[in-house]
Amino acid sequence: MQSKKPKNVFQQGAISSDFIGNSIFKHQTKTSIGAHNIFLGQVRADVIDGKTVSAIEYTAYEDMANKKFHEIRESAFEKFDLTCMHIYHSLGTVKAGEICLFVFVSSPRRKVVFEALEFIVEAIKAETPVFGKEIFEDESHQWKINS
Amino acid sequence: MQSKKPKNVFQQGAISSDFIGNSIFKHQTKTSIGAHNIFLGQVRADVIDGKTVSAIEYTAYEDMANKKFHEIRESAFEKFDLTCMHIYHSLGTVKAGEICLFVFVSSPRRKVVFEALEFIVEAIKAETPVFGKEIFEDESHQWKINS
Amino acid sequence: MRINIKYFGQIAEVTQKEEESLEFSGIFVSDLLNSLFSTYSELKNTSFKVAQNQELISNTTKVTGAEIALLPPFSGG
Amino acid sequence: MRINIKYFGQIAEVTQKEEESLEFSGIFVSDLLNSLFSTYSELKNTSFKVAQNQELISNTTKVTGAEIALLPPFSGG
Repeated sequence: MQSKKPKNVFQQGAISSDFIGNSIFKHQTKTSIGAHNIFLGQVRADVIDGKTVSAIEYTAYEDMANKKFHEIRESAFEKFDLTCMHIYHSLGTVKAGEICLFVFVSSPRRKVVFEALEFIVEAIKAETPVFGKEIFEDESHQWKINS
Repeated sequence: MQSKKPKNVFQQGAISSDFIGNSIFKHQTKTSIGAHNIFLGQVRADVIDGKTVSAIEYTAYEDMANKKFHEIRESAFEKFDLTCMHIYHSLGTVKAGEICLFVFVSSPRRKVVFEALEFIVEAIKAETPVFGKEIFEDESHQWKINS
Repeated sequence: MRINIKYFGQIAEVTQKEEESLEFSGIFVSDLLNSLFSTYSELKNTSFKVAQNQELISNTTKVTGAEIALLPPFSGG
Repeated sequence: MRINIKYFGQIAEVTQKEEESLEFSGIFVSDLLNSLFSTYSELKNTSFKVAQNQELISNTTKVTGAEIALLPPFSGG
């Protein structure tokens, strides 16, 4: 599953639960896998100064982000004994309750997937130029900052 | 989502990707959640002394196991700021490539789900009386031991 | 004292049954195990833990419960 | 030197555009920023990093590249 060319990690709008279920299904032919670990980022309806977030609108410096996603991918394969790894991130509007990030790692052994998934998610948060605009119910907005 | 009475964690046969996708879908109404983390155990077609594992047949001391799963659940809710937690384990025959364990934790924040998921999966492996019989293609078998 | 004994996994292969009801006149878990070893000699070479009323116990625990289980190494997940 | 500058997120709100092409006669990133600060004074109060040809660089880096981007704090995921 390891490739040398950056893939496009982005998809327009929310990532559906069907897409995730189908992605899990596709791994059932890979019988060397013993453990999968999946991280899903979901948009929270945070209340800030009395206003509720209804959606996040994502933009990205796409070429640089895809390059960074690729670097993260390559270094994860180098550090950890992974069989498969998939990353998907939303662009555009993702409503509260919907999924905006899907990271999926698989390995023969479980210890590896725990370490690898956390490494990858933290690297995505820190290193990929993706920008979230939190849209409130009254259509005002603020720029999201990762903590 | 926290309950005081042990639930039945077991389901007969493999856990399907549809079931997992649907479980993810049901969490999209919970808009305080920001992060999900999912562990899936998949049956490996290990080759042992030239013979390939074609399935694992699971049995359990069901009452004790459900009680232990419940204790693990209670202690995870006490240790970690979790919104939701679900555990499903197969009984009976699960073929190589199919899923036998599904652990799903959700929280407002991501750091919590990483810690909680690993805690729960390790506790399940160590503390629940579940027994896997590895069936080879020639119908001979050996008893699985967790590493 | 009448006790119910359950066998699981590899242990049930040795005993060739999944449970049985036994009359027990000893005090400790170790007494019960000696009695089982004389019936099922292969049990001596098999690794297992003992649960009483669904809690793991040691060989020096008193047998009080209605339900004893012999549990081979756990291998869930 | 003609350079292409891209603005993202909160930065694009300040500049009111997503990219522009500029003639640049300085040497370092800091020279370029000073020139941008004089056009978009609010940029001075806004947090951002600078990328040149898709790699993050510092204020003392020489401007060599065709593509410069001003990136506000990352908030993916």
